[in-house]
Amino acid sequence: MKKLINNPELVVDEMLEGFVKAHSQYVRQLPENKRSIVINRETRPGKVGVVIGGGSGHKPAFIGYIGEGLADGVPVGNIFASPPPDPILEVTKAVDKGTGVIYLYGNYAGDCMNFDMAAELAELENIRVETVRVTDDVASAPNSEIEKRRGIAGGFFVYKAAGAAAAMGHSLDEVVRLAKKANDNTRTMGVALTPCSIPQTRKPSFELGENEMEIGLGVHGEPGVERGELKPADEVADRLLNTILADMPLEKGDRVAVLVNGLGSTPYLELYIMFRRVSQVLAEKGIEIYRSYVGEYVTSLEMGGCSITLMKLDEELAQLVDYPADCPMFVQK
Amino acid sequence: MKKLINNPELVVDEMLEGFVKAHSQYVRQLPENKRSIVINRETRPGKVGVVIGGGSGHKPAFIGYIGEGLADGVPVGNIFASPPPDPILEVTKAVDKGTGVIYLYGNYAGDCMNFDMAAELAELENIRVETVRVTDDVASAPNSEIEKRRGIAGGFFVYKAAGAAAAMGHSLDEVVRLAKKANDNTRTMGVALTPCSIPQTRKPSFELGENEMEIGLGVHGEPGVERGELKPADEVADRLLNTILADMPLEKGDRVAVLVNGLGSTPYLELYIMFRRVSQVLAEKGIEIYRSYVGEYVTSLEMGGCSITLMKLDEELAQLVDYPADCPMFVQK
Amino acid sequence: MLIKADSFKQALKDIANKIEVEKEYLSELDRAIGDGDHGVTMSIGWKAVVEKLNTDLKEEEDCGEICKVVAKTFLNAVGSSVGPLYATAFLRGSKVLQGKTELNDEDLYKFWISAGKGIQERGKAEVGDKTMWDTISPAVQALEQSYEQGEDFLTGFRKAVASGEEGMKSTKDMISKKGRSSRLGERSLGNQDPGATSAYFILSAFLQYLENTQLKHNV
Amino acid sequence: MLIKADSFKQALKDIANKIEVEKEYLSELDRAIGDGDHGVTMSIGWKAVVEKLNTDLKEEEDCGEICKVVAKTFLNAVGSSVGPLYATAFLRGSKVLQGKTELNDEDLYKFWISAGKGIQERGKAEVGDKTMWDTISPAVQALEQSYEQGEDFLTGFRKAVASGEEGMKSTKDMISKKGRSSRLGERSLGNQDPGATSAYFILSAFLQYLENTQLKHNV
Ligand SMILES: Nc1ncnc2c1ncn2[C@@H]1O[C@H](COP(=O)(O)OP(=O)(O)O)[C@@H](O)[C@H]1O
Ligand SMILES: Nc1ncnc2c1ncn2[C@@H]1O[C@H](COP(=O)(O)OP(=O)(O)O)[C@@H](O)[C@H]1O
Ligand SMILES: [Mg+2]
Ligand SMILES: [Mg+2]
Ligand SMILES: [Mg+2]
Ligand SMILES: [Mg+2]
Repeated sequence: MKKLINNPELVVDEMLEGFVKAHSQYVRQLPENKRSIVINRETRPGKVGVVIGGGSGHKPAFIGYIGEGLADGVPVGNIFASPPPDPILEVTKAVDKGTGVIYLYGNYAGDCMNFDMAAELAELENIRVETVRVTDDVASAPNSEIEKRRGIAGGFFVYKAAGAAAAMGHSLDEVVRLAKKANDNTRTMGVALTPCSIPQTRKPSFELGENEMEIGLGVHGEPGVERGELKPADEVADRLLNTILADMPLEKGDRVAVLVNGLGSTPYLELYIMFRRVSQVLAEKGIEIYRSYVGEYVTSLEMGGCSITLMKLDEELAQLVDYPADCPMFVQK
Repeated sequence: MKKLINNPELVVDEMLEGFVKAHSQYVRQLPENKRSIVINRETRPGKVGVVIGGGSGHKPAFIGYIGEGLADGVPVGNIFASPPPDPILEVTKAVDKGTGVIYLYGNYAGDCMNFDMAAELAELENIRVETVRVTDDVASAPNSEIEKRRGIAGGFFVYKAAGAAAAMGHSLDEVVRLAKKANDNTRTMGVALTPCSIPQTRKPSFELGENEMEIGLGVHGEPGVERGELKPADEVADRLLNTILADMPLEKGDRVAVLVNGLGSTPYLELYIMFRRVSQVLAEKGIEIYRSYVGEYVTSLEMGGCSITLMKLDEELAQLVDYPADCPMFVQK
Repeated sequence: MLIKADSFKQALKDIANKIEVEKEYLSELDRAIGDGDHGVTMSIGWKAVVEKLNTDLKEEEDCGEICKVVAKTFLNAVGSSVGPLYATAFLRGSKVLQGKTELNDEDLYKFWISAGKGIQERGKAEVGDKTMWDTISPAVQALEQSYEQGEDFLTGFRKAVASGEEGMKSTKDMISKKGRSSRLGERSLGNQDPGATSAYFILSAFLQYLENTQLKHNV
Repeated sequence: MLIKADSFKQALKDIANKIEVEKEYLSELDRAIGDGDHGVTMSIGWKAVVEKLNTDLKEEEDCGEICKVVAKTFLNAVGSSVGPLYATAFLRGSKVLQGKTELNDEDLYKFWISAGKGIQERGKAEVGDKTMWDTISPAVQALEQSYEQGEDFLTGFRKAVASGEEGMKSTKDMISKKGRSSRLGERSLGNQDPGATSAYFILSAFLQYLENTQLKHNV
C-alpha cells in the first residue's frame, strides 16, 4: 500500500516533529525524551495530571487530545506498539503537580506491561499513579470476561471524562472514579471494509473480498470476530447497535452520548449515513441522544470502516461530556 | 469500491438527515428545500450573509463549515455536482438580513452557472448578491490565465476570511474585498495516491500503478497535470511547494498560513510528515508560519493523497485567520 | 409530420431510456477526463423528467408548458454543469412551443434550433472547446440549412443527427478548453467528450422516435 | 565450553541477524492473528541492540552489564508487548552474570533458565495460551532437566531448542488466550503464534552460534 513517507523507520519521529511544529501553541516535546509530548500551557495549580497514550497510527488519538480539558501529556509508541516505560515516566514527571497522575489507555498486553512498569518507576519518584484501562470493545471478549476487553474508539469518552474531571479540579481518586464510571458506561463495536498497512511492511493487515466486511475488528487491523457479506449501512448499523444494546441494555428515557468513528478512509458521507440510522433506532427506543460526535476520533491508519460507541450518561457524566476542550485536533466550545 | 451506504441514489439526502440530527445545535434544514442547510443560531443583526457551497463528497466542506465566524448557509449538490439554483436561492433568502449575501464557491463551470442563476433570481427578490470564486489550484491553469483556475482546499481560507469579516460586522463590499484578497493570496497544489469512487458507479476515478502518484489532480478525481513515480514525502512536498512558490513568490519575513489537507484516506501521520517538510523549507527561506492547519478540510470521498496550501498574510488577513469559529466540523477558539 | 403532446412526451421518455442504457458508458468517458459522474447525472436528471411526465405532466397538453416543467425538473434534480445547460435549452424551446398542443415541422425546427442555441448562450462554449456544443452546434447548423431549403423536418433532423455525430467524434482529437477536463490540457486528447456524447444520444433518440412513428404511419 | 564477553556479544548479533532475515515471515504470522508488526518490532529492537553493542558496549566485558544495557535498549526501542517481556528476561539474566567476563556451562545454564522464567513473571502467560511462553517454557524445562543430570550446556541447549521447536509448533493448534490474538477465539486456530516463533529463532540462533564456535574449536 502506498504511503507519503520518507524512511519507514522514522515515520513516528518525523510525524512528531511536524506535529509539534504545527501545534507549538498547544504542545511541546520534552528535552528528556522526544517521544514524550506534553501540554504547552499553564494549567491550574494542583491539577491532577492526565496521561493517555499508546501506539502511533491512531491520530487524533493520542497526541491530538493534549490540551485544556483533556490530556496533559502523551507518551508516544511506535506504530501500533505501546510506548516503553521511559517516555511514560518522563511525561509523568512533567505533568505531575504533586496531586498525582492518572494513566488511561486501551487494555492491551503491551500497554498494560509498559505503563505498569512506568507506574512502578514513578512511585519510586514519589508520584502517585492510578490507572484506568479502557475496555469498551464489546467484540473483544464476552460480557462474562468484561475486564479482558480491549479499548477502541470509546476511549475518547473516557479520556474526555477524565480530562474534564481533572480540569474541574477533582482529586485523583475522584478522577479515577469518574474515568472508571465513563469506561463502565461505554460500549463500542466496529466494522472494517478495507485494511490498513504499517509503513514498514506496507502489506494489508488483512484481505477482504470485494463484497466482504469484517465485524468486530480491532483498531490495529487485528481480525474481527466474524467475516460476512457487506450489507447496506442500515443493516450494518443495526448489527453493531444490537450487539452493544444486548451488552449494555438501555431503557426508555436513558440518555447517551454517541460517537460514530471513522477508522481512517471512510468518507464523512458514510459516517453520517451510519449516524442517521443510529439516531433512528435510538429514537424508536425512546433513548435520547444528548451529544453526538461524528468523525475520526481514533483511527487505524488508512483502514476503511467505522465503529459505533454509546456512553450511557447520568448527570455527572453529561457534565463531563459538555465540558469544553481545546486541543490541536479536537476543540469543543 | 466498497461503501457503507444504503441506496446509492439517496446518499446525499440520508447523509443530510444524519448530519442535521447530529448537529441540530448548529444547523437546520429549510422546510422549503431539504438541500438548503442554514445556521441554527442567532447571528448579529445586519450581518452580511455568507453562503458557501458546491457538490457533496468534500466534507467538512461545505456543510461542516456552517457556524459562528464562518458560513451562514450551504446549498447542497449531488456528489461532485453543483447544487441547482433552487436550494441556493432558498439559502440566500434565509440568511439575508437586508445587508446582502456573498457567494463563495470553487470556480467550476457547473457551480458558476448555477450560482449565477440563483444570484439573478435573488436579485429579483431584492437581495443584493456578490460572488467571489475560489481559484487557488495552481495546477489547473497557468498564471497567465489565473481567472480560469479551480478552487480546491484553499477555499477553506477564503471561506474563513469572509466568514470572519462578516462576523466582525463588515459591509458586503468589505467582505467581498477581503474574500478576494484572501483568494488572491492563496495557492494550493495537490497530489493523489489512490482514487475515490462515486457511490453510483463505485468505479475508481482513475487507475494508478502501485508505485505511481498523480500530481496536480482535481478535488473530484479529475486527472492531474502529470503522473509520475511515487516519491518520498519530502520530495513530494518540495515539488508541490516549489510550484506554489514559483507562482506566488514569497520573501524573507513574509508570513503565511499553511494548510496541509488530506484528501480522504491519507493518515494524519503522513499529513504531519508532509507538514514537517513544509515547515523546514519555509524556515530555510525565512518565511514565518503564522498559523497551521493539518487535517481533512476539503476531501474527495476516500481519495488518497493531500494538498499543500499557502495563504500569504498581511495584518488584515492574519486577523481574519485568527478569528474564532464554531462549526459542526471545525472549531477554533 | 404532426406530433401531438403525448407523442412529444413519449419522445422525451425514449431519450430518458437511451440515457439510462448508456449511463455506464457516459460515466466511463467522464472518468477519463472529468469526475466520472456524467452518466449518473444525466440519468438522475432524465429519471426525474420521466417521473414528472408520468405525474404532474400526465394530462398536460401544452408542449411549451411541458418543456418549461422539464427544464426546471432537470435543473433541480441535477444542478451540475449540464443542469443549467439543458434547462436553458428547454426554456428557450418552451418559448417557441407556448400554447401548442401539437407540433408541425415548423415548430419542431424552431424548437430544436432555439433549444440548441440556448446551450451556447448559457455555457459560452466555442466549437473546438471539447464540449456538448461540438455536437449541438453542427446539428443546429444543419437544421437551419434544411429549414431554409424547405426540407421536411425528418429529413432535416436526419442531417442534424449525422452532423452532430461528426461533431461528437471530432471531440476526440480536441484539447479541452471548458469544464473540468480543461485542466488536463494535452492529456485530454484521444478521449471523446462525455457531454458531446450524451448530446448526440439525445438527438439520435429523438430521431429514432420519429423514425419509429413514421414507420407505423407508413404501415 | 567457555564463552568470552566478545563471543557472547557476537551471539547476540547473530540473533539479531536471524531476526532480520525472518522479519517478513514474523510480520506475516502476526498479520494473520494480530496487528502485523511483530517482525518489525523485533527487528527494531534487535537493531537497536546491535547498535549499542557496537558503540557503548564495544569495550564492555561484564556480561551482566551487557545484559542490563541490552534489556533497556530493547525495551526503549520497541515498547510493545515484547519489549517488557524480553527486557525482563535480560534483566533476570543479567543478575546471574553480574561481574562475569566469561561464561562457563553453569553460567549459561543459569542465564537461560532465569531469562526464560522472566518472561513468565512479566507476562503471566500459561502454557497453552498461544504465546512465546509456549516455546520458552518447554525450553526452560529441558534446560533444567539437563542441568540436573549434569549434561554439558551444548547438549542441554540442543535439547532446549528441540523442545522449544515442538512448543512453537504446538501453538498452531491453540486458541489464543493472551495478547491481541485472544480476541479471535476459534479463528486463531491453525496459525502459529508470531511471538512463539521469534522466541524459537532466538534460541536456535544462539545454538547455531555455539555449534559454529564448537566446530572452529574442533578444527
Ligand atoms: N460551458 C460549457 N458549455 C457547454 N458544455 C459544457 C460546459 N461546461 C461543461 N460542459 C459539458 O458538461 C460535460 C460534463 O457534464 P457533467 O459531468 O454532468 O458535469 P460536471 O462537469 O459538473 O461533473 C462536459 O463533458 C461538457 O460537454
Ligand atoms: N502476556 C504475554 N506473555 C507472553 N507473551 C505474550 C504476552 N502477550 C503477548 N505475547 C506475545 O507477543 C506476541 C506479539 O508481539 P508483538 O506483535 O511484537 O506485539 P503487539 O501485540 O504489541 O503488536 C504474541 O505473538 C505473543 O507471543
Ligand atoms: Mg503492535
Ligand atoms: Mg460532477
Ligand atoms: Mg462530470
Ligand atoms: Mg503485533
